[in-house]
Amino acid sequence: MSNDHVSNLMKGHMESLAAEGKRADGRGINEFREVKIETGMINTAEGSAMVHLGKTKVLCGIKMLIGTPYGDSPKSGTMTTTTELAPLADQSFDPGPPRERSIELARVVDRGIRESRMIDFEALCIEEGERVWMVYIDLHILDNDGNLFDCCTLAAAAALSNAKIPNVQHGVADEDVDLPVTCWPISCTFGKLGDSVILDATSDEEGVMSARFTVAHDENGNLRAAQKGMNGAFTDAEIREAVKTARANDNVLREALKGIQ
Amino acid sequence: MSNDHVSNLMKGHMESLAAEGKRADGRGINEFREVKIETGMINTAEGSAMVHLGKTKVLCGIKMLIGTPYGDSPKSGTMTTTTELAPLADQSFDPGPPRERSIELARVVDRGIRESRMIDFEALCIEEGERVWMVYIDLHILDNDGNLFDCCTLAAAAALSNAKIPNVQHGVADEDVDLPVTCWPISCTFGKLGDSVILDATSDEEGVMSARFTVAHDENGNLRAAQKGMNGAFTDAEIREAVKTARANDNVLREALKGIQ
Amino acid sequence: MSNDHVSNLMKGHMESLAAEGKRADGRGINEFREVKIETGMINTAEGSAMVHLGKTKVLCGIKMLIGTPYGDSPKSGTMTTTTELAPLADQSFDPGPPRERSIELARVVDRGIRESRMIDFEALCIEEGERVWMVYIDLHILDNDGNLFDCCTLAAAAALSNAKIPNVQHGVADEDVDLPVTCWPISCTFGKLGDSVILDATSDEEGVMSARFTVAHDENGNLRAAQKGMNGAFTDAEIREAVKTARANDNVLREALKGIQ
Amino acid sequence: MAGQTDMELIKNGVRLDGRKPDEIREVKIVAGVLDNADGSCYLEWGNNKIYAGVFGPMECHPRHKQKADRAIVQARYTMAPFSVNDRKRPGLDRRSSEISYIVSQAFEKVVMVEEFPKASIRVDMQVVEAHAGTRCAAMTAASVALADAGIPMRDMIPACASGKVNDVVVVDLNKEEDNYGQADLPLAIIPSTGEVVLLQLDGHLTPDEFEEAMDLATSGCMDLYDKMRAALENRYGGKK
Amino acid sequence: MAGQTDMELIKNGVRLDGRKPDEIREVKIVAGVLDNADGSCYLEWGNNKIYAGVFGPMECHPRHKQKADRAIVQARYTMAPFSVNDRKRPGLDRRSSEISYIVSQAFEKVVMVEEFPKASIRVDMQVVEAHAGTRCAAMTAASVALADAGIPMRDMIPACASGKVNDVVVVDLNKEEDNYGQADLPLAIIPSTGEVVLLQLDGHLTPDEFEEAMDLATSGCMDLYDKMRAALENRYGGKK
Amino acid sequence: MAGQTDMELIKNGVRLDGRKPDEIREVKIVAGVLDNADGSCYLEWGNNKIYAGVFGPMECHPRHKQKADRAIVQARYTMAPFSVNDRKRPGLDRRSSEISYIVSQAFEKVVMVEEFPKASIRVDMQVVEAHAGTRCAAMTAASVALADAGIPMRDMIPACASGKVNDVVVVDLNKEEDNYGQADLPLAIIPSTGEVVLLQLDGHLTPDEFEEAMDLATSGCMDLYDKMRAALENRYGGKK
Repeated sequence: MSNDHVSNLMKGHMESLAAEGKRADGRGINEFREVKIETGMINTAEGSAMVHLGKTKVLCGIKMLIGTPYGDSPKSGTMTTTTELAPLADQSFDPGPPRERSIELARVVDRGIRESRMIDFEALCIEEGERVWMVYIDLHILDNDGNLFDCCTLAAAAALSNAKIPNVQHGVADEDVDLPVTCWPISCTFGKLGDSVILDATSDEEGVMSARFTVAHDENGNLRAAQKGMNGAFTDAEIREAVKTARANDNVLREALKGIQ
Repeated sequence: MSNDHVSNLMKGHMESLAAEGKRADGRGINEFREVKIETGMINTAEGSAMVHLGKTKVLCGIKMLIGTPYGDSPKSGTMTTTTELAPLADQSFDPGPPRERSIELARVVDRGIRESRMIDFEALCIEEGERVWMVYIDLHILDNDGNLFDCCTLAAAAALSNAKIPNVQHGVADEDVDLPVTCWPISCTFGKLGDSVILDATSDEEGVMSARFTVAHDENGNLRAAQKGMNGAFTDAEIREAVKTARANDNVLREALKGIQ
Repeated sequence: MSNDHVSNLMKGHMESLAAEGKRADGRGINEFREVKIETGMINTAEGSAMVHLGKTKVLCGIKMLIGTPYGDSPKSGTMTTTTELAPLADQSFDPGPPRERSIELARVVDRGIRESRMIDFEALCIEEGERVWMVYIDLHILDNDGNLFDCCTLAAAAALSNAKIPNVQHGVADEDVDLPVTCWPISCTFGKLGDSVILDATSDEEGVMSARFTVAHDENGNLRAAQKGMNGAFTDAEIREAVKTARANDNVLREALKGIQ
Repeated sequence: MAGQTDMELIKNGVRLDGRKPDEIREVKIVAGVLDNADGSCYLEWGNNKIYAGVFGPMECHPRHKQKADRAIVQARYTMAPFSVNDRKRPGLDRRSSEISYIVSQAFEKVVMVEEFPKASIRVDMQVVEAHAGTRCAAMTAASVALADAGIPMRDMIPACASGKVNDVVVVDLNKEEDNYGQADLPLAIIPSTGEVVLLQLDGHLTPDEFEEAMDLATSGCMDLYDKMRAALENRYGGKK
Repeated sequence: MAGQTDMELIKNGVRLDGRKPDEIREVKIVAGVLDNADGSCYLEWGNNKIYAGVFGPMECHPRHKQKADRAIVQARYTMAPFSVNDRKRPGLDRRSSEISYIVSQAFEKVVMVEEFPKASIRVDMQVVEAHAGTRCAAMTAASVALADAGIPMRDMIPACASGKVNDVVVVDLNKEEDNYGQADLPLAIIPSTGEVVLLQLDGHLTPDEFEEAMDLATSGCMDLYDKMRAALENRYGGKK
Repeated sequence: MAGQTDMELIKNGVRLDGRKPDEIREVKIVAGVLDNADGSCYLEWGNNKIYAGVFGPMECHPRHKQKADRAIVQARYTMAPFSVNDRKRPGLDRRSSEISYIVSQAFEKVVMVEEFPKASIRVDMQVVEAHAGTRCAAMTAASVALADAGIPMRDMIPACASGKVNDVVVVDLNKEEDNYGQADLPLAIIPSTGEVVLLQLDGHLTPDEFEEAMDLATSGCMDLYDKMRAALENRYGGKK
């Protein structure tokens, strides 16, 4: 995630700041930007949410269709996650088929939802082996000011918690019911900036940091997913410390998520 | 549709001519080139036609297969239109997947046929919700000397009027019958050349004109489709005038089409 | 198959050698390199073989799945051949979708197996018109030192002769049985080097030769497939002579193939 | 366009959603809603919801599309998978490709492309909820985003459709009218000159109906034009 | 190639379409049928119908395919969707890609590519109706189109297949013979030198049958060669 | 990760394949198995079978990916169609793309990329038989291939996963444990500095289990590191 507009001078400056526990925008190194969640703005979607994390904005829409289950899990619904790095969100986003960067983002968000078992997939079975609900989580990045990983995970969680199963439209039951959600994974993403580790990097910070580490916890403080990215490294101690910091700081996002329910 | 072989000098010359109501090939500004239609030359097709419009040549083949109807129109047959800008037709046609230019052409021809309801889609239903005829209109451009829009629409109309439903081959009925055609849309395409508007532009004229306007009428003089293209503009008056001109001049193509029936 | 590392000097040298019936690696012009075949190394495949032809190494895996037959051959199993020119095999192999060179290779190997009727396709029918075995022959080039055509054909033949139909896994029968093989096609590929014709070219030789000719015979000495490639030519006499040479020399590969059965 | 229908879409001169034939749906335009884009706009038109963002003038990629004597406009219209009732597959389909292409060309008429040789002006239109008329809504939003980006333009381009429903010519079809109506005519004009930069027609119109449809769509464009200017004044606190 | 069949395809030395084993189907060749192409040809061979067009020598795209010391031939063989009974999907499939590739290489042997460094010669072959033997028919049409374009060549390349049907070696298989026959051997030669530039074989041939098949296909090529020259003379009114 | 399961995957502290929780599967590493590649490695890890090959430093294609001040690593992880029970379609799927991407980045940390401005180092990993843990196995093989190619590196990168099965933290999951286990944590480290260059986690771990999983995976990496060095010594007959 190189950013040609951020010079080497900027890099030195930001690293010095971080070494003192400070940041260009005045935040502490483990402080999230302001978060705002709105839900239900898209009427054509089964669920929707817009998340602002500082200037980063992500719109998530949930669609549910009926399909056949996979042969090896006849009782489970399915789930698909896509991310659209819309060209209007960042000058560096090219139109065209998804690239490595977009694929990594979609897969990390997908695994964070899927492997945490946030969705009760067995409750999405309509008829074993024949008909199940297929959940589509489509994430539209509208403004990129960094930390798409946490903003997308949060938008997906908020949209899922806002979603109704469209039983009536598809003639499955007489009433639409809430999509069954079993836990609330929240991801926290850290950046390695010089020898410091910062939470919730902006685009400018991402342009000068060397490594990224994302960890998601559920509401009980257990780990549900993690991913290290970029071509730098973290020490073993930094990783273990970041995991603890995440547990201590994800309540900011967690409260925002609870606020919508 | 830029044409590097046509210099700015040519542009000025052609604009001056058009301002006087003249053209490089001696035609009047609202005059079609000679049109010639042949049908039935492709034995593997359900219907076929070759149209010559001046030096522009388009071959159209109709294929009909049996398929399932769309869920929202269980009693209707379907239709698909493709255009192949064959590399042998024009030095500027690249091999490869269809580009914007080819997509616009195919979609305008498709809508001209589809939205005019030229084909009686309900007569293409074999078994409601189960089996319908799928009509494929495949247009092969063999020589491009301009005005592919009108030449393709005419070739499609001629090939459709020549087509037999292959009932026997597919075991649907004992006899092949004519594809049911309900109206005869004819498109007329205009070019903005300087401050003039000309009908049926050649490739050289297309290379220097700034805007394109296509309008299709049926045999009762009603409008069935229209499309404005290219990065110039028409005045409101020019558009309204062109529509009247089209009604007054499409009889040339209409007669050629009647000649084959 | 150009090879920039082989200079024009090399070309002259190799052509002179060949004119004297000699080759850079000491072989005669109609002599195969050492061939080695191993089978059964891939447990996830229904059949597998690794063939070394000199330094060229090809790994072939056979997979068998159940599918529906084609409409025009309801009693026949199907077969698909792919070649993966793995980037680790040759600096000139690009990652990405298959190119012309890879397509020609896959199609020649495919036709050599398919048209020789090596596989008894009718024995792969489980239920007429409903369920047949689909055989996938996937060839992985691991090291390219020339003559991929013969090495791939041999690897495919070896892997097929090693394959068991996975009846048990798919609940078709109580026992896995050998894939039915009816004949043993062996291909011999010749290169035109100056005015000489050589058998089993190395990469260096391919880099300077002008034309390629592949011919496959069965164990009864009848022709089963042929392909001339590259932008040079053979005389009519050279072609007819090469066919005879192939019959006289394919026993080297044929013995290696018998050795594994 | 279903052509003839038994569905009563207009009763006593009033449409199903309460509008008169010459009335457009409610429109809300907000300029400058995105931070990264050089210019942006959020537009609601009936239930349609669209974001438009502009970057440029910038270096043109791929380079073979560069023009030596002018900039090109690279407009891109896409619909979010969740913007329609049946989920739409992500990516450009043929319809989106055609719309992107003709919208790019329409904007090349008003953007002062000759001032930026070899450059590209990128216009991205994201339809996040769709209920008929999205190409007009997207173009309108894109015009405001271009103005918000300070890209020199001869004028903005309002776009509005007219059509025919139950044999009545109406402006700005809603979803039911689009599905069961007889004609749809999207139009985009340059208000200062009255020139037509985009016009499409699907369906069936008599010559007189066509004249009336042109009048209604033009009038709809002028209504929009006022709202577009108001949105910019609202953002910049004065006449622009 | 179905291999063994019960179908009687030859009776008393006469084939289903009335031909003798060494007789090719009727061939009609017209040079110069297209206006834009630098050279062109329309060819009917039995019921096969093919257009070929040539442009060049011209700048080579994509540039990484350029050769510093010679031109390349970019031949492209495609079948129209309506050229076969079951509609063919538009675009290049693997079969068309392979044919395009080997035909390109065959022509590089006869076109004087060394006269046009870095250039490309584009040869487009459009099969609009197909009944077995289209690759030979397309190559033959392409040769005439190249000559019509005035591209310097050492010679033209006639192409003709032979094969085996009911254990009899025959020339120029028709559709039934192709479907139910035992072998198919398309061959293209340079008549002035007798060199082989294209040869493929599918099926089953004894060594003797192969010799006979080579003889018959070569003889078919020479028949065609006369017709190709006649077509050019017909267009240019004299020996060429 | 199936999460909770009734399947007994560990009995009396012994896993289904006889291993203890902190024991990795058998590993066999052979360096220099391919002739064309500048460096190569064949690795068996349990029943996983992987070839890795390295070319470079070489000119970087496509050129827009070049970096002015350093080389880039272009790693590519693919699975052969026959490497799994259900045939895998050839080509890169999304999972392979992600793995290729994060592995490329991990290697850029240890390869001395600053010595080769604008260059590319190509690392190709071919999984020919897969039984859980292939990304770690492929990375490990790639490290040995890079060393075999003589590419300057700060260190090699061993990679090993840990996970959770029947509520027990174990190292190096086998296929059943991967299918029915509760967590999977692949880890790659730089042994000389202890730095983490790759870490992923799917599943459910308590904070204490995470600490234990990190310990076990790190210890597994160090086991592998010995085997990697032994493989290179075996090839080069001495310390390297």
